[in-house]
Amino acid sequence: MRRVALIRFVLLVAAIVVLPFCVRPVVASEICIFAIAAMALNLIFGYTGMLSFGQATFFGLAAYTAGLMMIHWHAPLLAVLAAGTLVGGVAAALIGYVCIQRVGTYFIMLTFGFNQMLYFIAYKWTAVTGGDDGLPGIPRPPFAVGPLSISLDSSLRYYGFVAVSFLLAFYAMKRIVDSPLGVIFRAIRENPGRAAAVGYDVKRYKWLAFTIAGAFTGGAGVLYSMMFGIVPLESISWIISGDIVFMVLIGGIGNLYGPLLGAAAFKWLSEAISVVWERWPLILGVALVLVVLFLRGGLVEAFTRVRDIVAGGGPRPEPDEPVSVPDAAESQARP
Amino acid sequence: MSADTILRTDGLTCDFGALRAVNHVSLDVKGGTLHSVIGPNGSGKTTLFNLICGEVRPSAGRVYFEGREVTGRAPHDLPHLGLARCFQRTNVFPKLSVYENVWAAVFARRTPGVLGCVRRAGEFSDVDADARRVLADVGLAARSEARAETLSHGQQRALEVAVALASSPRLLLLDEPTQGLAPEATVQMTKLVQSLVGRYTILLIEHKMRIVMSISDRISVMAFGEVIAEGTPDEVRDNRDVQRAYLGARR
Amino acid sequence: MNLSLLAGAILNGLVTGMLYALMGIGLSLILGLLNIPNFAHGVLYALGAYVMVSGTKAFGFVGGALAALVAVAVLGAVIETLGVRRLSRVHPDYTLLLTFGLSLILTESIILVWGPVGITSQPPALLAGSVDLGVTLYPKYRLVVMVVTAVLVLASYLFVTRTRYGAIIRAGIEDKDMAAALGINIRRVFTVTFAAGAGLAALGGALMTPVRGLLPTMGLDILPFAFVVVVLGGLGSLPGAILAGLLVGVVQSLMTAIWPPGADASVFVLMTLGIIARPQGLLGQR
Amino acid sequence: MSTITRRRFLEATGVAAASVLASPALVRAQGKELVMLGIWPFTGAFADVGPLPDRGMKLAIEEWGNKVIGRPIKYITRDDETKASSATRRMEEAIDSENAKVVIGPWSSGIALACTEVAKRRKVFYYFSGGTEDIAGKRCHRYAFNWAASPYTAMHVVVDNYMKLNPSHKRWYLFVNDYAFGWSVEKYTREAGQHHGIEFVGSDRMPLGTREYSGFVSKAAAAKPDVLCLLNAGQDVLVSIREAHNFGLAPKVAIVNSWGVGTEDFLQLDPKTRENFWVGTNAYYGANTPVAKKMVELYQAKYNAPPGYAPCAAYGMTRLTLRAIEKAGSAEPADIVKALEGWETQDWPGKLSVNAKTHQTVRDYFLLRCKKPDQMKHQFDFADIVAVSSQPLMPDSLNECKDIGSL
Repeated sequence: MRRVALIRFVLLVAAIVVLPFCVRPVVASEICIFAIAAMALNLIFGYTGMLSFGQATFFGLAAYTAGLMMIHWHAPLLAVLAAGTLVGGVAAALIGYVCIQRVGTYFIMLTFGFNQMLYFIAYKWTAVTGGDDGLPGIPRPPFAVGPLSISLDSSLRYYGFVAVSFLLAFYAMKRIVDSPLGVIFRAIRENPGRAAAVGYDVKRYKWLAFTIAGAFTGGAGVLYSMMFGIVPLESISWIISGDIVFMVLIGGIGNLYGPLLGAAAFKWLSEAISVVWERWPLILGVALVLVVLFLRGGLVEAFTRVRDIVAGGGPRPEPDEPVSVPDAAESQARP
Repeated sequence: MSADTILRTDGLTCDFGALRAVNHVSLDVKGGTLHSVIGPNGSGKTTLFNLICGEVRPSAGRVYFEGREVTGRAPHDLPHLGLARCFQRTNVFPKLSVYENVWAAVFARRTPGVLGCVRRAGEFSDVDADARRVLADVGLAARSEARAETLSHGQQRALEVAVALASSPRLLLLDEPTQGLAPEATVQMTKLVQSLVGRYTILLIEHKMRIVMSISDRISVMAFGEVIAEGTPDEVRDNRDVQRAYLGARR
Repeated sequence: MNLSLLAGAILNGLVTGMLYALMGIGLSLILGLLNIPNFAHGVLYALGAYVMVSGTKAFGFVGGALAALVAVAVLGAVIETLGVRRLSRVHPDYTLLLTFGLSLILTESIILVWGPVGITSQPPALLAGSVDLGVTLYPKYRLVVMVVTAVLVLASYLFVTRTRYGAIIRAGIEDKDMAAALGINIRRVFTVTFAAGAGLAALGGALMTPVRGLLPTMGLDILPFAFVVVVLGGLGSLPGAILAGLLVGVVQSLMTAIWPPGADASVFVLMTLGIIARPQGLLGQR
Repeated sequence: MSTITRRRFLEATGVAAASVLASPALVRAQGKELVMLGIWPFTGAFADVGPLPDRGMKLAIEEWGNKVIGRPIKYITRDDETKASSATRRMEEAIDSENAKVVIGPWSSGIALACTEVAKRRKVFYYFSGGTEDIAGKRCHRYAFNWAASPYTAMHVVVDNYMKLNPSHKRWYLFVNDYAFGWSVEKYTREAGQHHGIEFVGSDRMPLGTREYSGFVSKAAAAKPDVLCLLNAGQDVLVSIREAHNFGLAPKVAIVNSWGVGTEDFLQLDPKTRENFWVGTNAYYGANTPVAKKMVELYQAKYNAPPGYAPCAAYGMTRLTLRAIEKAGSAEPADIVKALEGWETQDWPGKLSVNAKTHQTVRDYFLLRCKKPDQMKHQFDFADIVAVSSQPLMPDSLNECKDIGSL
């Protein structure tokens, strides 16, 4: 089982390495950035069962924070990344505390409502955010640790930094879902009442999941702010929230690899088709409808189906990896 | 309150609007016994459980567990105090594996804090050992890797019990463990419950009179939200009120 | 703010509010009965407006409105039978994705059929111009729209609360399994409800064409507000949706008169406070 | 997995990566093809506009026979989705993958301010036509040019000439779209108004894309203005006009759209609602200059309607760029920039010059007065040109472009 996990991880790294040569580095960077945000949503939606329609709140807040720090203080890269992650987490803790008091559609609409309010603040507070024009003139600081300093000026180099950040985030996320938290989150998703009855303070864990997701989303927002030297207003708009939701759904929920596949498919599709035909959303819509009607596990399921056909049938593995079991079995086998 | 009382309810009352679902129920469950609550459908048994476990707030009355008042405590506090329950409708984590269902319940009793969660789930060998012991106890060891939703109904009921046992409670509340089971599975479940007697204090809701009479130490009979009789199986069997209320209502 | 301005703002708010209520009723029924957050509700509204413009040329104003109602209701029935129904046994998130996909397809189809450039339309000559209401001048057409939507809203409400079919719908919202057990063809009820919700949205779009003009993306402009209305009113509660619709419309309109940039934001503040204070919505029971 | 396989795998990936790297994009970059990128809104809030400048740009390139200084021109477009993020991403992607050296567009001022940052960083030639003064102002740099008249000049042309004809109309009410474009034109409308003793009896700022103008129109009506001045864009203009008529404010009160698109708006308005409607615009098809006449003829033959501001601007920018390339004998961005700076020439719409210090194109601005239905000679006979002027020039002290920087 460990071997399978390792092979998967190597394949992931390989995919990340090849990506900027399959699509343009700029698009590849954006795929990785949104994959981090989608991964975060996957934690609260796929693993914990809370569909947030307001992730742009944390994405945008962190992007603005990072932009302002770099413009006004020329803050170094890693400090900005840390600050944005923190801002995302703190904002998610504050907003999440209110949102998790409600469930279902009310929860969704609360996250959406807060998103709209912060969008409005960003829109009106032009002195700080630049409003509708966006926050321009953001430098891209070099990656500097001690005496080492690497310029990230070219698209490819920046992709390198984004890709490493993504892999670190992926590893962190994997550790979270492999930890007891992962089991608890999934238990809450499956049956919140029962999770409480066995002794979990459901709201506290939901809050925790929401906060963690906010921090990851914040990190993604920081990376986004450095992409084009501008934080556009739509980085905090519900359009981004919606995109993140659809990336997770397309990729397949509750699976670690789903968000990356979803982000890649979503961005790649919209980029590739938009160059060919200006009415590209039509094709995107048709693809979505077909996926939903005929391929519901998302791309992860498509993958396993193809693999099964290639491998000559055999039982299809559960799309939902039982994360802790293999490890548990192993640890028992060890002395 | 006598020294070995583990659970006591004191005039527990619950109103849903104009309807009084539970009316001044006072129970006294002794440690190490199996205490059953019987009564016709709608007599307020499950509501009584929900009141004890904090799922529903009582309109009046109090609940004491091991001498400590627990009235209105949040449901998630009770397992930490030593009180666990099973539900009438199978209520497990369907998409988690059988093992994970039990693992989650065992782990809940430990409070490792956020830092403890940085470790991998598989690294908690004591939790793992407890979980496997409980699974063996209820006879599900062989199915531990299966998803809970793929189990047969009887196995799901057993898992339901296992999840409750996993938190090593001092008081176990079982809400109709044999409900909806085929005769074969009912026998299995009865055996399982019997095997728990003595090891755990059990408060049991059950419909099947034969089972109740054969395994209970004490029985409380409820009708229209009130306890109308209480005693040993023999005493209850001979009670006229019980016969009238119970059999009358069943007809 | 002077009296005339205040009166104008409230009237405007009532017109928009009635539209929101009309959208909200359909959305609420679909959400309550089929458990679908219908993301395509906005584009159905837009489609209604476009069919109206083409239909008016062929059949006149009333004919155009009827054409919009019928065409989009039929489309709604088709969407329900061919799409939504297939997903009845899987997680509702997939229907969200389906309706999002449909809204992309339909929006782009509008662009392909009617072109990306916006269209403006005039009210029928009979209803052009404005009347003096004493406190303020007000366009005749808007007054008529207000009355017509109010009648539609009331009729929908009475249909659901007073008729046998409405009772079936309400039973379905309460408990689908039970309704099905009672021998009701719940599937047909689903289809009819979806079609009716779509039709109401389309009619809203059709009536508003001379007021708001047409743009392929007009559905997205109104969709968030329709959802706000449903949630604020209480899921599945029709009086709630009507009350919330009017409330949202009037608040938005008054805010426009006081501080225009805050008009839309005030609606979301209202909703958020509403959910926090009254989790079950204004008139919801659950 | 053993070390050997892992190393092998990495080697394999490296080879694959290198081969992909060496493929078409680089080969193309060494070729002689000149790639011109038109970045236009095909989806999103300005989806209705996108196809129009696309036509204009195509027309200019076709007129050149798809070739300039002996090099074939490859015209590519990208959809900006009316979003700054998509515009910048796709612009950067086109620079990377297609080696685009000349970028023209987009339509929205807010998005242009994002694109100009990319142009600055990637050192590509950038031409934009729009109402924000910042492209050739606060955010100026050597690679970016603005084709539209400066909002200072434009608003003066509108206000000065309108007041000349209607000296008694001193009460103005403003509708302003709340973004870069709206603020720029509002500032200069007020500035120009001062010289004529105009009293601004009210002003409302609304987000672009506002669909419910009734509240604003009621407010405006209550203020009893002589002029309702629209400083908004796109559908907002049309919705405002329609509401003004519904509420009976127009045509009693004149509507002045100071920065309008002309033809396309007129086509969407009923002739009756065009009564007493005044439009200031960067391009009107009735412009009486050789370049304009020829272009209008070509366009009308192809699309059965005269061009409005959008196609004319795209055509004008592309044409001027191509001529600058010919003048420089090079298509390198730096050379095009140098060729344009300080150039005085005849083009669309007529005599024009490019200010070397700010990269503002100094050219004529139009004020139109719409005709009444019974005055129209044919369906496209929308308006009389009341004034054409490139004066007054913006005083240097007002321009915030203090240092245009280096190449």
